[in-house]
Amino acid sequence: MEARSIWERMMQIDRRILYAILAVNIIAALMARVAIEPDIPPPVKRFYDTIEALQPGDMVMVSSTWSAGTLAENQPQFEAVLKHLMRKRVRFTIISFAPPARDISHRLARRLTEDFGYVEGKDWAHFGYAPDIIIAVKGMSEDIVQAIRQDVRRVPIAELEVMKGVKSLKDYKLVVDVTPSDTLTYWISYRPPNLKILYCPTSVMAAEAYTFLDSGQILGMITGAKGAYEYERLLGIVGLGTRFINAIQFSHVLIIVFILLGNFAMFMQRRTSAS
Amino acid sequence: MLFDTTQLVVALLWIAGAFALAIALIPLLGTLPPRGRFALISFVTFIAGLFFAAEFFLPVGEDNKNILTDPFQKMQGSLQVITALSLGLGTYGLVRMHLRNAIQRRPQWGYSLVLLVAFVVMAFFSVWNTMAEKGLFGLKRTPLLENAFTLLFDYTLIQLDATMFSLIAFYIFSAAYRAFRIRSIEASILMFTAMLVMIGIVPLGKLISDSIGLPAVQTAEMRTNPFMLENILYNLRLPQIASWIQETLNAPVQRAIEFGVGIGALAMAIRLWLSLERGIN
Amino acid sequence: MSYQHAEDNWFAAILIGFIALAVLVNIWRARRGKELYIRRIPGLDAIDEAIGRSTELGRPVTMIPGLTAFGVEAVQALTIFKYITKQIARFATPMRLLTANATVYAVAQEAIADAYNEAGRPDLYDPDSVRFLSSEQFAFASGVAGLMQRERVAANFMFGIFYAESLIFAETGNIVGAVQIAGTVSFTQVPFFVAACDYTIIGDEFYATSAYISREPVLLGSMVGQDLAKISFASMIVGGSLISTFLGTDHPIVQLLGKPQGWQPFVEWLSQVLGR
Amino acid sequence: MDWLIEFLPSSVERVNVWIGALCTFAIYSILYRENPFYRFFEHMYIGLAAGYALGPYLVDVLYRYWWEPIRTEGIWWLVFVVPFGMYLYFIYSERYGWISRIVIGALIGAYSGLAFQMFSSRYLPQLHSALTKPLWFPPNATGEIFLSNIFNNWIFLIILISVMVYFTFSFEHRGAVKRTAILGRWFLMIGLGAMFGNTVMARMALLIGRVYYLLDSWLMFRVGGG
Repeated sequence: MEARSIWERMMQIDRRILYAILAVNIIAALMARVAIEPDIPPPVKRFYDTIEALQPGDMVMVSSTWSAGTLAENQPQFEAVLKHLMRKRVRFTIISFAPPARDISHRLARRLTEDFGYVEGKDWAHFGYAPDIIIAVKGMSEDIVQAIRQDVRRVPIAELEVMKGVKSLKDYKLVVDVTPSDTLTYWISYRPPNLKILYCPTSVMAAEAYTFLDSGQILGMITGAKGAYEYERLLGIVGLGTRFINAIQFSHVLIIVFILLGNFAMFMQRRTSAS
Repeated sequence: MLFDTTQLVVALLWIAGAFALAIALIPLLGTLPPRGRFALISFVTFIAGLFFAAEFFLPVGEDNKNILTDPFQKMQGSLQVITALSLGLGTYGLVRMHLRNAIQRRPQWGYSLVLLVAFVVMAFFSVWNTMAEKGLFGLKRTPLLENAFTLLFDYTLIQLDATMFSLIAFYIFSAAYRAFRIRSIEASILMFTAMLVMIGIVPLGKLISDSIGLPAVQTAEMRTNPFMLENILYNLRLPQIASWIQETLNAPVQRAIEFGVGIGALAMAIRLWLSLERGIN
Repeated sequence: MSYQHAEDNWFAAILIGFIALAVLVNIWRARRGKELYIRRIPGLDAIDEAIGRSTELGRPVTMIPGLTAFGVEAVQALTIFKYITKQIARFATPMRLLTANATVYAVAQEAIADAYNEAGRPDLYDPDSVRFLSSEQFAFASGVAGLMQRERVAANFMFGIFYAESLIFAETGNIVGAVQIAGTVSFTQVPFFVAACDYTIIGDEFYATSAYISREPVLLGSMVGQDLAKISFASMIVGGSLISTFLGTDHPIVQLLGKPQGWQPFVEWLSQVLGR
Repeated sequence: MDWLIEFLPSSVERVNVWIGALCTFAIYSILYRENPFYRFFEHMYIGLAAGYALGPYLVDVLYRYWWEPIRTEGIWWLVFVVPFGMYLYFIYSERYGWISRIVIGALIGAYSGLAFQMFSSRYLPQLHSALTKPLWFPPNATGEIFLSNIFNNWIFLIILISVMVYFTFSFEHRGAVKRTAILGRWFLMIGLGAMFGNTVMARMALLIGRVYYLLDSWLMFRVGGG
């Protein structure tokens, strides 16, 4: 009788206790100061190598559509990618397909570029918010001045120094898609044929993207904040990914333990009630 | 300047005329019998689809364009305008419902009032902000706008948004303990794979594999001779297993799903385009 | 690696034309009264079993179309709910259908009333059994969870389009010990349904279930047409792999099958072969 | 003591951060139970989100794709888009409700028409990739191909075909086909398991981001790692 009540009580545990356990686990792991070296998965390595192969002055488009909701996943990716691009002295332009994403990415890029001596308009530019991704990608594939007209500060695109010798997306080497939503489909569908795509999705969308990695429709992928951590290790920097990784991995351990615990408790409860 | 003003007046006249036409057509449309209505809707649906389909299928010239490629941008723009209007429709429905709640003092009408106040204040600053960006009507960014927008957007809306999204983590955790059951073969395969992936993709997986002494790197010799003991041990490392699951086992599954979804979406597009779908039109 | 126009590889146009034809011809056949075959999927047995168990217990059954807006999926989810209602009407088991969309709510009321009529038990229809709880995701979820707990439901059917709120339904169902069957085309939620439900109807199976029950010609014809497309995809994959293996991965036939700019090499190769 | 002075909401920026923290706690209070505090912030959230959308979606879109082309490029036919688009708003009318379906029909039609390029660009390269996986060392091998690649190609083909077989419905599954389909469902579970693992990671990361905000911006603790 005694044993039975233990399993039963375990099953009926108040959900608020579970929530508290998770919160405490995350706070503790965030405060912990241990660092475990990652194993670099092939998609991250290919991502790194693709950017590493760029020449100074090459053009890269960063498509940044994330905002607050997925900040924890996309901001570490965005920062790591921008730092890598600037380290390679590559020119880049940013475009957003959601209004809040424009504000966040512009502010963040301004802050990051200062440290690398990048000047807005000369070394990089922000194209602002384009309400429709099909129009934007198809239009930019023909003529960027026509399709975008002004950058986010209302400077005409034609007057930007960074756009010298660049007419359309065909003159770009790469597009990096940092996104929490289905923007990849449109880049895949409407880009100029030879523009390569690198992908920074939230982890939710990562498993589905392996088919595109296999087919070569995307060349490399950074999976969420965890991928950003691996990327930061490749770059030898400390960023948000590094700060988050312990909390991520210990929450995984916690979940696995509790799945097993829940199943075990149910199993025991069934067995004792049967006997 | 004078020229610009005349042009503005002409544009406004055109728009007024278009509105007049749209309103004048309503009583006329009202006389249509149900059969005619369906025919009209199907016709419009078909023509709208035909344009985009033809742009894709028609042969192109040297410059990789056909006669529809240039109007495509404007058509897609119009589509976007209509989509924006339909989003406005959702907002209209929401405001209508809560306005009614508040006016009729239905239960919990106080919350409806909160919603309406938040809506009006935010809409005011958001529209002002967007117009100031474009320099429309001579509107400018003032400190009031900057401060109010920062407070409402950065420190309220964005925080609420991020928090709402993060709630799911708690629900997943509680479901993990109380709902995710290894009750069948398929659930076992799923949960087992999930656990391997969850541990294999984080640095802990590498740590565990290293600490039980599995080889950390794959040499060229191991690559050419897959049946070497070292190579087998190397492939048993958690990160390698997780990678292999995702790249070799998961990729074809996702591709099969993609093909199914893609073919299904194409079939659905054809049904909708030709107004064959039941219960929708 | 992308298609700007069909001319990039006319094979795209041919393939789309074939799929369109397969779908349209089969819809036409079905409408002409031809009995098209759709196999009975195992998910239906699972549904029947769950109905059986709930009637034994005599407790209510819940049906949840999730946040599905009114559209193709909502119509098909309602078809399945109607089927379930007809079955449980024979044993007078009470049911609750909970929606988060006003249009779906209105259509569902009609559908459920119909179901009771068709089962010959119009007296059992209670308008209050179809409810609109809230259009807000988590408010709806907590409303559903509350009801499931209060009424200790015996079976829970979730069909439609789902987002993160599905976790809350599935968890509550487990706590009250309900048999749970889910069916959805939202692949991101499928893993959680498989882990938390007794059976999950996945992706296209959802459409097939509804086509099997309703015998709706458009749906049936389309399913059969899509099958033809899938079979042609599979045979191209097997055939293409063999050609790749024996004749090389850049053989003109392989290039024709899907590679942008693959049309030209194929035409040249073909005229060479035919010319010889 | 210094920390406390910095922590308190004494400047505009600190007040903002405190409001952010308040919003976070208000939403999390639902985890304890449904309460008026949560409901207040929930309704505020919906109101703010709807209000915010008006600026970018209506002004940006209408200005950029409607007003600007009419004014600067003189594309007059565009003037008809908004008046006829407004037919959508008949949806609440008993008598003229059907008129809104004309506009909805145009939207549905357009998206159907766009599906063809999407289908070609998204799925055909995947089809091509699926059939360029040689099942033995091919005659034109460029670059190194190892036995493990061939092995993985076989696995890829088997899984792809069996999952596709599982999703066929127009013929009876029996015998070998049935066994293939069952195998297909099991393989499907592996893919779903990978999705499961990654989704859990994403959800946890979002929560971690929130906790990080509370610790870093609000409480001003320096968070570790590395």
